[in-house]
Amino acid sequence: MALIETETAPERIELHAEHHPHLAHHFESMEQQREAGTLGMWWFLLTEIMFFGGMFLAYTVYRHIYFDAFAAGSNVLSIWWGTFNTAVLIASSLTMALAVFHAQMGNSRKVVRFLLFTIILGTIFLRVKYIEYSDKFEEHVFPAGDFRWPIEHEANRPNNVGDMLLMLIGAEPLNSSPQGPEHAFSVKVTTKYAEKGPYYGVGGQVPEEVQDPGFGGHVRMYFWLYFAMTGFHALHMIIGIGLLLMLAWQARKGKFSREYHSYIELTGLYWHFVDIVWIFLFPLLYLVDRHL
Amino acid sequence: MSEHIVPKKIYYRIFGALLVGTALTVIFAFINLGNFNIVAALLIAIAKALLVITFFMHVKYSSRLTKLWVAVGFIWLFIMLAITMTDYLSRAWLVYRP
Amino acid sequence: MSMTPLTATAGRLTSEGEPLNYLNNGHGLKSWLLTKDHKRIALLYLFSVSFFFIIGGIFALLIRINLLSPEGLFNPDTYNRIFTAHGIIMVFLFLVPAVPAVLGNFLLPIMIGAKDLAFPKINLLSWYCYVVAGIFLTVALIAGGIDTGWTFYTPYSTSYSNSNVLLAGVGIFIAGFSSILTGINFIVTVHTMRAPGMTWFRLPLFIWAHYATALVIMLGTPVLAITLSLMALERVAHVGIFDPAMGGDPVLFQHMFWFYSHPAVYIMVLPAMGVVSELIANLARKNIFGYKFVAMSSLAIAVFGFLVWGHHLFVSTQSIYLGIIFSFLSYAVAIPSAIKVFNWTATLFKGSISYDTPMIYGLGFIGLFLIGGMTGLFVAALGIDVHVTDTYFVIAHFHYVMVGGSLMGFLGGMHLWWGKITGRMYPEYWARAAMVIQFVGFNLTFFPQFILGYLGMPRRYAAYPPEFQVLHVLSTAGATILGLGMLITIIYFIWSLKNGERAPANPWGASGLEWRTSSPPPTENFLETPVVTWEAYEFAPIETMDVLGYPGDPGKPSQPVPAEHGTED
Amino acid sequence: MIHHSLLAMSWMLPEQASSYAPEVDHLYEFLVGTTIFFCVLIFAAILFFFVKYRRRSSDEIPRPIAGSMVLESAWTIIPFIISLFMFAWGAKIYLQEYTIPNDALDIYVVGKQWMWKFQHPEGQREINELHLPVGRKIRFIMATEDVIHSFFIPAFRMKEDIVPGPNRYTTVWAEPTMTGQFHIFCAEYCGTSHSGMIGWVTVMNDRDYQNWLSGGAAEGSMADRGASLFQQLGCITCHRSDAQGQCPRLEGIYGKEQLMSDGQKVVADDSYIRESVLSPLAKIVAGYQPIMPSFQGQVSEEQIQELIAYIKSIGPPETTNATPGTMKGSTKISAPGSNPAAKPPIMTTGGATIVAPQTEKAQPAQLPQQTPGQNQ
Ligand code: HEA
Ligand code: HEA
Ligand code: HEC
Ligand code: CUA
Ligand SMILES: [Cu+2]
Repeated sequence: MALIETETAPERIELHAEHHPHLAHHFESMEQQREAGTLGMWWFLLTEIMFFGGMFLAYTVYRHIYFDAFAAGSNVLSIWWGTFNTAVLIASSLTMALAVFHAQMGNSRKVVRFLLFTIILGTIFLRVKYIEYSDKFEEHVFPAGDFRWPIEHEANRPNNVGDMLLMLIGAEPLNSSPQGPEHAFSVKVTTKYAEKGPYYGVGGQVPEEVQDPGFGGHVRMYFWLYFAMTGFHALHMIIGIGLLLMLAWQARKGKFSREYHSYIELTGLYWHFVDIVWIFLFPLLYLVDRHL
Repeated sequence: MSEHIVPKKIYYRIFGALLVGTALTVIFAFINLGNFNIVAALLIAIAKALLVITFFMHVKYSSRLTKLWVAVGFIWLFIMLAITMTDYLSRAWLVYRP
Repeated sequence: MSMTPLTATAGRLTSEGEPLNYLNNGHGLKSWLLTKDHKRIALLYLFSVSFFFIIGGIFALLIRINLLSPEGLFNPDTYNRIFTAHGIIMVFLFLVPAVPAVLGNFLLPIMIGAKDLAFPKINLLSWYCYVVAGIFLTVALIAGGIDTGWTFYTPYSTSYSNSNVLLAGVGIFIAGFSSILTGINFIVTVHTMRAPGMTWFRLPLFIWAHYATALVIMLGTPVLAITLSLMALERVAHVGIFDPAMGGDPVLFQHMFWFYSHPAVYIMVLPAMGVVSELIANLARKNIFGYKFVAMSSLAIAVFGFLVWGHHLFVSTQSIYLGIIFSFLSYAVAIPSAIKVFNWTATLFKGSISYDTPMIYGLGFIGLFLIGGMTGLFVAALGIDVHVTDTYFVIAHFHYVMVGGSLMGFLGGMHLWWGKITGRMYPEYWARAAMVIQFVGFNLTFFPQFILGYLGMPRRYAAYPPEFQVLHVLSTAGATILGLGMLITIIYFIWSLKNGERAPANPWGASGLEWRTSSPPPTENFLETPVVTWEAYEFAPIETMDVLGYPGDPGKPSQPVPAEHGTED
Repeated sequence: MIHHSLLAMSWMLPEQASSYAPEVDHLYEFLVGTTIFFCVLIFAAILFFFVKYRRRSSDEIPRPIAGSMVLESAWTIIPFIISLFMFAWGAKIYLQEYTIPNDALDIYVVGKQWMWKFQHPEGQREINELHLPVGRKIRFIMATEDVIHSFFIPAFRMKEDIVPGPNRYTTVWAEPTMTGQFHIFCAEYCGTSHSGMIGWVTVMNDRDYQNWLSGGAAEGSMADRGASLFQQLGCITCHRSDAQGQCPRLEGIYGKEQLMSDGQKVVADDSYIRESVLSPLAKIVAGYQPIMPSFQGQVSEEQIQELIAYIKSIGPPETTNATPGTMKGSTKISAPGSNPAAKPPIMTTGGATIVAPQTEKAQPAQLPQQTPGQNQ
């Protein structure tokens, strides 16, 4: 309540000697316009929290019920890629923050540069996601269609930074193969979880008459949540990159200045938010019961 | 209300802290802490998120109102999770526990 | 008071010599479809929600016709599609947007002395989202209909019903986007764009109510969006997230659905409550008794409204302990509503009560909402809900709050501000007659349903045992009368656009900024920035109020101003 | 129970045909009364003000009244107290409705699009018709074959959703107190013929009921049918009483706590057995390999119920003395008339079987052993 009372009504009558060209007609001042934008963006992010929240809820419930299946599914993901991508996204948050910093300083050229860095890092993130997704398709753990459990064939997983870089550019990794340490997956998972039984619908959809999907069906639920959550996250990344490209273009043309750069700030908020979502997704999806 | 400019130095420090946090997350995941694995993972994630919110997103320098709204967002999420989980925890038919 | 000229257009005349206002400032379809003026967008919304209301109403009449006979006049599949269409259209395409997107959109900036909402383009986008949502749902209806009920319970919706569910899911998702966009606009506008002197506790209660509504919209709607997305994806991929055959839990769907849909009932009623505060205050010329309590009770409803969703799940196999908690919280959330009702009643004390139509609607709202709300207490009582849930008792409960409450509030507001919006007054005699017809018809429709429900008549029944017929026939008779009342209202509103009396700036002697600009208002609402020096609902003789629209005799039809008054930008 | 009230005597209440129906109606009447009170209060005030303070001249402006803290507190606190009362009363009835008594007669219910199927332990099967004895507590153990249905008998004021899933039976109970015929409805929307999913429950006095029972059931009691299914489906090949440790013996497990391989303890109730048959992997008994196949799709809901009835019936006499400290008391409830009084009270909603904390002492069942499943 105090919060509300101390806030006074916005000043509005003061005459503005010069109207900033970017001041919309219905605002009285740049200050007011900026504030409105920031508040609007924060509220938008609140709705985003609740949007992802629905999936976090489903995740929490099913992880609680089917913990073993979630642990088994989680162990199929590559911890190397997960960690790498987390670092990439954090770095992109840093470059985004620096872009905003330079925008505040009115340093247009650096703004463009840091926006580009951010875009590049974001693209790397998506590239990794693409690799991971293809691997999951190859391993037949995409939850719709030809889902199989336990997996019969393992895709290549990196187990060092060099391999990751090679794989990023599409080359064959040197020493990561199903025999590498990450292969421990098959051994660990099959010993710990194999006894849980197979997926009754091996080789396709669960047949109509066999309704019990068994343990593998619950793993499938894990992968469903994995794809839904990371998929929606990736969609947000794509939108973010689109926005950044637009901003970089505008910044290059000199649209922004010390006084007027709120779009950069707002997009920054958005970008950081997407980063935060990943900060939670990473341990929740990649790190369930890793200590086998 | 003019905008507050955060020195670059702080950004780099936060970046460092976030990387350390990521490393810790991974390390803790490989240590068997029983039920505390998830607690540790979440605590670290919350700490990292707070760093991002506070510094990268400038909430530290924003109005109390902004702080309130950020809190509201997470509190609402918590309400949804907590109340729904109450159902699952007090319904006896679901007993697949880890 | 400073004389900041606001627009290039304000105060000018059209080529026909009419004062330039938001209606005649720009002609042609394009000037409407691409408008960023909140008032024009409100009219776009008015047109589209009315359209869907009539469609939804026709479906309602079809429901009632079917139930004339115990065997049901239509086949069950048809009937199931009818009530689903009725529920979905009325909730998502009519009542959720009705008051906020029409009256809120039109009035919120004017009432706080702003030129527009904070994000005009987003406002327009919101309307387009609404239209797209409407198209999706219409296509779903035409393509064979949806038969899940508006609640889409799984696994029926995901594994048994037809795949129009997918279209409907997407449609509602987009409709949700539309209300989120409106919500953002409201919150930001109220925070950042109040006129000088317009402090928080000078805000009209209409604004408080809309602010609270916006909070609910923002925090609830995204959950519905993701729930329906997951449902639609489940429908396509059958992975089992809500399908028990695959290890999913249908009750989780219910939790997620009601996490939005209970708060949504407050999205539907809070704005109408805001309207009622205005109706009562302005037509009794009294400040609202206990202003701060009424304002804060809106926030309380918004916040506590999020804690009670499980009262729709009392027999759904959720944990009984949680059921008990939810019941308790449901009673807690009833208290702020009670506070409002008592305060409105007390406001009438020693007022100067006018018998004009809006006031009658206001009183109708209080009476019907009271009954609806009190029967909410019945269904919140666990032992009773076990018996009456999913019966006509619940149907009657929510029609009393949604039709008797929200719809009456909406219509009351439409009458109060009709002159402001269109520049013409509605015909008072017909309006009163229609209101009385609606009131009688309404009670005849829905009161028998309480009895039906307690006797055990389940809802969503295409056919029923013959002993319920008498009450069903009564109800159908009532619906016919109610429909007639609605039809009269629709007709005279349209009639008045051409033939109504011209509306003065302040036909009611009301207080509030919207009465200090001309009817209809100029494009940027005021000719100069208003400075608020009075409290909320501080009534003053009409001559003493400045009109910041077109200068001229207050209380008289707006006068044109000399062209030099407006300055170029 | 005789019930005096205006509403009950009028046509506004359905028959009160169960033990808790009158109490539900009492609360209902209390709420009707409260509603009338507030409606009269507020309508009277409004009408009075409306007439007394009508506008007399078009320019009058009444004196503003700010408000009153006293009034505000009064109309916050008084409704709150009243509603606390409603809440407590409602919750009390709710607990009563969902606390399953332990001396109940089991009726198995299967909902399916769009019919109700019932089985009596004695073996009678019915569709959309149900015969019950008056004055006996009845426990309905319910499952669905497809979507959610809701078992609703208005005259009993009883309703509960039946949610699909291998791991839940929904349980609800009522004690009919009046003979006659009453409606059964499906109260949760379930598709095209939702409104056709209705039937009748016929409550009869004990003698008529016994007569009725002895009339049908050519194939023997549920447990008998379960026994032959146990053979047919090959359960017997593993679960033999002389099994060499490969498979757990099922004698006497019903109602007892079982230790799972992950250390968890589960009571072997109906839901558990059903799940063991449909998703055997969900819970693995400690010390055994998960080799039991799922019978999903091979057994109908009714057959599962018969298997359960059979497993219930095979408690060997030696196990009547349960080890103190584990499951107390008798391990079986079987045919009507047996009184496993020492069974812990079970409260359930939605198949949530919650074993209430035990206060009573371990008490070996000294009941005369009946051959379960036999008709009396
Ligand atoms: C505008 C919409 C609206 C509003 C405002 C409300 C208001 C309330 N509703 Fe309602 N409700 C619906 C719309 C609404 N509802 C709909 C659509 C459904 C069914 C959906 C479906 O299944 O399809 C539903 C269903 C529903 C149920 C589930 C029933 C069931 O399915 O079994 C419950 C249960 O608790 C409930 C409770 C309440 C309560 C306690 C209030 C309270 O907020 C009411 C508070 C108001 C008052 C109490 C009146 C003022 C009182 C006084 C002045 C007097 C003194 C007060 C006291 C003594 C406390 N509602
Ligand atoms: C805002 C919400 C809203 C509104 C306004 C209404 C309005 C009405 N509703 Fe509805 N109703 C719901 C929301 C609403 N309803 C919901 C959510 C459900 C649950 C659905 C489900 O179970 O899934 C429901 C269910 C429902 C049922 C139960 C169906 C069942 O369970 O089997 C019934 C039955 O009587 C009913 C009746 C009515 C009636 C008679 C009106 C009347 O008030 C309607 C009055 C209006 C008119 C009659 C139209 C007037 C206009 C004209 C006549 C003009 C014609 C003009 C031209 C052609 C130019 N409604
Ligand atoms: C291939 C052998 C096999 C067959 C056939 C089989 N079971 Fe089992 N059953 C087992 C094993 C092994 C276990 C213990 C491991 C487990 O819980 O899955 C078990 C466990 C059970 C349990 C839980 C026992 C406890 O102690 O809690 C029940 C109940 C059960 N089975 C019932 C049945 C029924 C009914 C059938 C026939 C429809 C059947 N079983 C057929 C092997 C079998
Ligand atoms: Cu079965 Cu409705
Ligand atoms: Cu509700």
